[in-house]
Amino acid sequence: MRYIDKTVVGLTIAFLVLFIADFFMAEWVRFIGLQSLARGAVALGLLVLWRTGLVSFGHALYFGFGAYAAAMLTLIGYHDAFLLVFAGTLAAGVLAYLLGFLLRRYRAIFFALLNMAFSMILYGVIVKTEELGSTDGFSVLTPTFLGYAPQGEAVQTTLFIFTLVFTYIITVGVHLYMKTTLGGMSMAVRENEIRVEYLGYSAEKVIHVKYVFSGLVAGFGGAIMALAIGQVDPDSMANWTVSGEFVFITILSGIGNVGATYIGALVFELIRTYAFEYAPQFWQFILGGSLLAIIMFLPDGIWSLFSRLRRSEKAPSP
Amino acid sequence: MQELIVILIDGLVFSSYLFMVSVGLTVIFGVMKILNVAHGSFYAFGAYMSATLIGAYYNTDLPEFGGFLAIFLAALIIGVFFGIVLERGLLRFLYHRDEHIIVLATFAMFLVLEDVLMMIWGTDPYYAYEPMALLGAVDIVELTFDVYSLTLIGLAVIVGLGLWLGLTRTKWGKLLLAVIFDREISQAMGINVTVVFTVTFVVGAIMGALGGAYIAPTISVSPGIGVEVIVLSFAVVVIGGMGSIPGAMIGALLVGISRAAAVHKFPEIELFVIYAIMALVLAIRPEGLFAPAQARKI
Amino acid sequence: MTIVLEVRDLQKTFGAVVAAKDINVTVNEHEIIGIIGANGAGKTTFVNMVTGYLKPTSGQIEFAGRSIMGLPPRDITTLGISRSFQIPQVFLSESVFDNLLMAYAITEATGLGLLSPLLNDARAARVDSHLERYQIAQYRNALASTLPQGVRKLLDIAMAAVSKPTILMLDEPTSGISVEEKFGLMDIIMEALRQDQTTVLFIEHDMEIVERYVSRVLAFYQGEIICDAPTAEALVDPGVREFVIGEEYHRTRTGSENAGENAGENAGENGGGEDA
Amino acid sequence: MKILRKSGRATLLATGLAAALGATAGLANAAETVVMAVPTFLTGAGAPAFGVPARNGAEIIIEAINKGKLPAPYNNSGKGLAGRQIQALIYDESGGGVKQVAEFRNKVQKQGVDLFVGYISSGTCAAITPVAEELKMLTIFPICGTPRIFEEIDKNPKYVFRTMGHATADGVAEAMYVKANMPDVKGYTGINQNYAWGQDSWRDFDLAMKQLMPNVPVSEKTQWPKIFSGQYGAEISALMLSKEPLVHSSLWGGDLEAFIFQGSARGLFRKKKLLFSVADTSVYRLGKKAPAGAILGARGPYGIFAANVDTPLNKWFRKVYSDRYSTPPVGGSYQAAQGVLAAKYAYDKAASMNGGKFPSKDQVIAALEGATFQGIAAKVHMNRSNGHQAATKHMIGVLAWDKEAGGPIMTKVQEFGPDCVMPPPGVNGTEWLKGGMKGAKC
Repeated sequence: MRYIDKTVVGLTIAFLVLFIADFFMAEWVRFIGLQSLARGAVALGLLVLWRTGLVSFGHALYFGFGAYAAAMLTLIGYHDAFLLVFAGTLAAGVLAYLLGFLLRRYRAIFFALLNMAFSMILYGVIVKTEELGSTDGFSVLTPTFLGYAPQGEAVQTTLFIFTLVFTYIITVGVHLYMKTTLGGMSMAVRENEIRVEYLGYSAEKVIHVKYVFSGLVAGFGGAIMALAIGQVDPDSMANWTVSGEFVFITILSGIGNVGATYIGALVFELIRTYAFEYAPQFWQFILGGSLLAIIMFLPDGIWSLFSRLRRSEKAPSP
Repeated sequence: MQELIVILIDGLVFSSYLFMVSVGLTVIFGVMKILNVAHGSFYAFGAYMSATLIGAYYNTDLPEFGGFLAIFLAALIIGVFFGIVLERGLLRFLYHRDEHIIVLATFAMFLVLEDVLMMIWGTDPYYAYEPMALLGAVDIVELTFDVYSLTLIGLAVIVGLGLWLGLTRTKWGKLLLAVIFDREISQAMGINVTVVFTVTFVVGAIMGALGGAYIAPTISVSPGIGVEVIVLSFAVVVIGGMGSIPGAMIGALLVGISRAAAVHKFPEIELFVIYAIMALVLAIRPEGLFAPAQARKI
Repeated sequence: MTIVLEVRDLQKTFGAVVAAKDINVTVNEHEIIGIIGANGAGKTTFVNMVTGYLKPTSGQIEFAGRSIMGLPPRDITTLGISRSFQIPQVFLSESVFDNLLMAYAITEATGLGLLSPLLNDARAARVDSHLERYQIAQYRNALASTLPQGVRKLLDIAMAAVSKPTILMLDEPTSGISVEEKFGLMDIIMEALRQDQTTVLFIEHDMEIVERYVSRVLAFYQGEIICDAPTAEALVDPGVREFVIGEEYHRTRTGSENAGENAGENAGENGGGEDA
Repeated sequence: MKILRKSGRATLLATGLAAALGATAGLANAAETVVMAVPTFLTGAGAPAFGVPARNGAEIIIEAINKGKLPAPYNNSGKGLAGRQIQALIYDESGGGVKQVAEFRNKVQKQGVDLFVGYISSGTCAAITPVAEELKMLTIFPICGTPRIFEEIDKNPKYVFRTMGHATADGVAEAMYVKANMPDVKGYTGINQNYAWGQDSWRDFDLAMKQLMPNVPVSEKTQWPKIFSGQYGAEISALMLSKEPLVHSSLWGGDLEAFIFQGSARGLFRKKKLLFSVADTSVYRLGKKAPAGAILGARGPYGIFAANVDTPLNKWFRKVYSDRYSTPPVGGSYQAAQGVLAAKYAYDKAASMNGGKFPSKDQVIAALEGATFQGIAAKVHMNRSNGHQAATKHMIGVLAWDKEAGGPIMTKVQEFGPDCVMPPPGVNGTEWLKGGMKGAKC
């Protein structure tokens, strides 16, 4: 490409800033950042689906599956973060690939709800499995990184860098992928599936590819979350409310930019953290209220704030 | 033989419970294509209101059977109030937006209402067992059943039949079916879709609240009761076919009787029955057993 | 002459309704064929069956010597039969350029090519020359949703023609177009397709258009082909005159205006119902 | 195409993220207070049964500590923890272990918490334990029951304490009670929620029964309703049809109360003997609706079992609690209060060993390790798991209705010593049960 892609530049700057900031951040900030990266990755997967015109209310399925897959490996003695995250990502991807054959036939609200139904089945299976701690879940021990076994604060510092590198690669990858023929077909499928079919390509195949991708990144997010928190349990990882939170983050971020999903996730974490802190008994009220406010008054997500800002900069009022 | 009859009775009671908690969800989905997550809140509010009214009623010296009126009154108050407030005050501004935005909005409403519930009624549970105590118990095949739970079967049949007849035999019902079939053409034909939507949402809300109001005497009305209902009702509706009232009935029967059989025969799998049926239906017929036909695109 | 499409004993029923029966057609290379018939006569059903959107109840369809029965539209398209639509099927919220870019991309990319960038200079050049050929270059950056009906129809047909199909089936290319524009539109289309040596079958209600562009006519009535003959012959066929053209058709141009237009519009509205 | 449009907002993205994450405003901890985080269920189904009573109990003790008004034996210990006022951060435990771990880190790193006294759910405790150790945070679990905490998750705890006996003690005490009071029982079955706590409770009771009464048959059809299902029609039918006369149940809160209403209406409690392991949470609230004649536990000498304990501390606690909340304190209130007392005891003792100066965290930990201190109604012996796990006496009895007092009372109460029902130090609970409970001193 002859031109410089500004999104890639922006992501790279953000990556570098965060990379350096990692060594200076307060622990709780890093921890919130880590969670935002993990949830943001899931939202990124949902964004890809959304651009294809589909919304899933069940991506806790892949988030939880990735988290449990990674966590279960620690039970049999594997602790390398690379292996765990890779396995979690892959497991969720395989599951998405299999379910994709069924789900790619559905659209709109039916697609959204069938996803939710499948996520509830996973939830039921986990609760039923006493070996995996049922509703209690189980702890995930501190990971190692290719033989390096950090202690204390270094655990989170290392994990943050680890996560940052992979989310950067994934995010830039997604952004570039969106510009390929297959990536661009998101638009085509969303706008007119019939035309896509009559141009000689399967809309369902396009959807299936996106679906597998969204499953992969959701699994990645789940595996990262399992390592970051050091715990997996069905209520926080596979419950339908978790899926709702992911859609919340996606809407909050808006469809505009791949990087926005992480900002959306961060805003979500901050709302929740402060609601928890200042209204311990009524934090759901605040969370729900913010969600409603965003839906009503910021329909295009927080990214539209940036756009508005830029527009007003460029075109001073007459 | 005794066990078989007991399974059938237990199954019917639980099916009726399932039907009562899910019918409101399916009515709203069928007409408006909205998955109303706040349905669980309607259920919870219905239960709290019912418990409050029943409690107040039995503090008076009025005839004991009047307590049942309190149940229906509670459902009506909650359903009409929340139905109108939420539909007119919020949802109607979102009809032009994507379906999933509306689902998300109802999810937000659910979060908010959960806490509003606690602001109004606090965290202590409410009891309203008087109506259940009043009806007493009856022996069937040498086993004692409480009459109140059995009346649930009757209520479910009445509600199911009423809705079905209302939809297929009345002018209003036919209008509704027209709207379900094609919103735009109905509008062009002069049907006031706005009113149809409001009425549907109110009816769905009343149904949701009635589920809670009628169940209230048999349970401890306490925080969190609405959450479970969302999952249950959603599963029933998915199994039966989203938006189909006969589907909800069949789905409820299927789950209810299978669950009762599991409890009596293989209790360790009870938890999994509903998920297993859902998985099976999804694998074989993902649109649900009674899915309404979907229109094609060209 | 090479036979490109052979349809034998094609039949389609929807429950008790017979939408098509005993359809036998042989199409030769480079033919331009007009499909006429009243609304509900089975024209679009025929196109839908050939292009794979509807599965025939029985019969046989062969394209270039191989059976294409039961293949989905995308495979039939890839083999070489494209179609356009009564209601243009375009990507409404995208620009004309992006519509065609996507059409080229999907047509050209296979395998790993799907992961190459959507936009490259060579492809953009091809899109632009295609725009020129269909004379819609002035709308290059307009959103498809804002286009006048005629331009949108052109875009729809241009997208269908991107793959340089062996056969292109046009479903009422002039419906919803004003009389003044019709001939201009058809001139553009037919000229472009002639360059590609495309075999064309198109559904048309306006007999003047049929007369001017078509060498052979298939007349449908109640799901059957009642006449398959060269144009001049077909238009005077008593069956065709009675069941297809009716009293509305006169050889004078003034008389045909309203009739043709109305027929086209009706077909546009009802076509969806017929197919569903 | 929209998605191809260059977005120059990328730089904004970078700065936005950096600004948001770079804001490192950790709250400085005011020097003269001790910040005590008290996580407990404030919302959801756990709130009425455990969460809110626990919060109430903890609050009463915290207030009294800050004012220096605790009765004996804490009456001469001055105000606060080793002289410093407690600043309590009470917050919600809902949402699952993962969310609670996140919140734990937030409280430690962002709000500068000095110690935690809280957590009710076993799931949360299990999730918190490794993190508390990692962050070196003094954490006292006053309530949660799973033995896994010091048996599997952290066998060598340094910062985590639990100030009540774990669930194994419940199962053992219940089985012993059955053996002593129902020697001729013809069999037993159970109804427990199908989640971790229900599964653990049944397993321990069943294992203890198999050891103590090996000839008594257990039902093959124990009931496992889904948690929060609220509808027990079929389960009640199945229990009534079963031949076993004794039914073990660890139901709690709304589920328990629904089960009692539905069971009472059908005469279940006249037909079967019920053994409820945590039903004390509901007895006061249910009043006359509570099934008289049922065997009850409160997971130790708490709640209704402490109704007649005649010590100044207990009498004061019951009075203040009842006056303020118009209901007597239940198990959760006692247990949470006991957890706060542990902190009081440890800080004060550490200060006295430190020459009266405010102690360091390590000194507080050393003071609590292996200590014996006075809980509200019973002595607490921190003598398991390197002095981090408490053992207390345990009590089981039969519920009755006291016509004169117009309230529920416990009858036929049997006490079990701490070393009778808790596995000896260093022994895994399940193995201890399977091995015949060797070393139990009853």
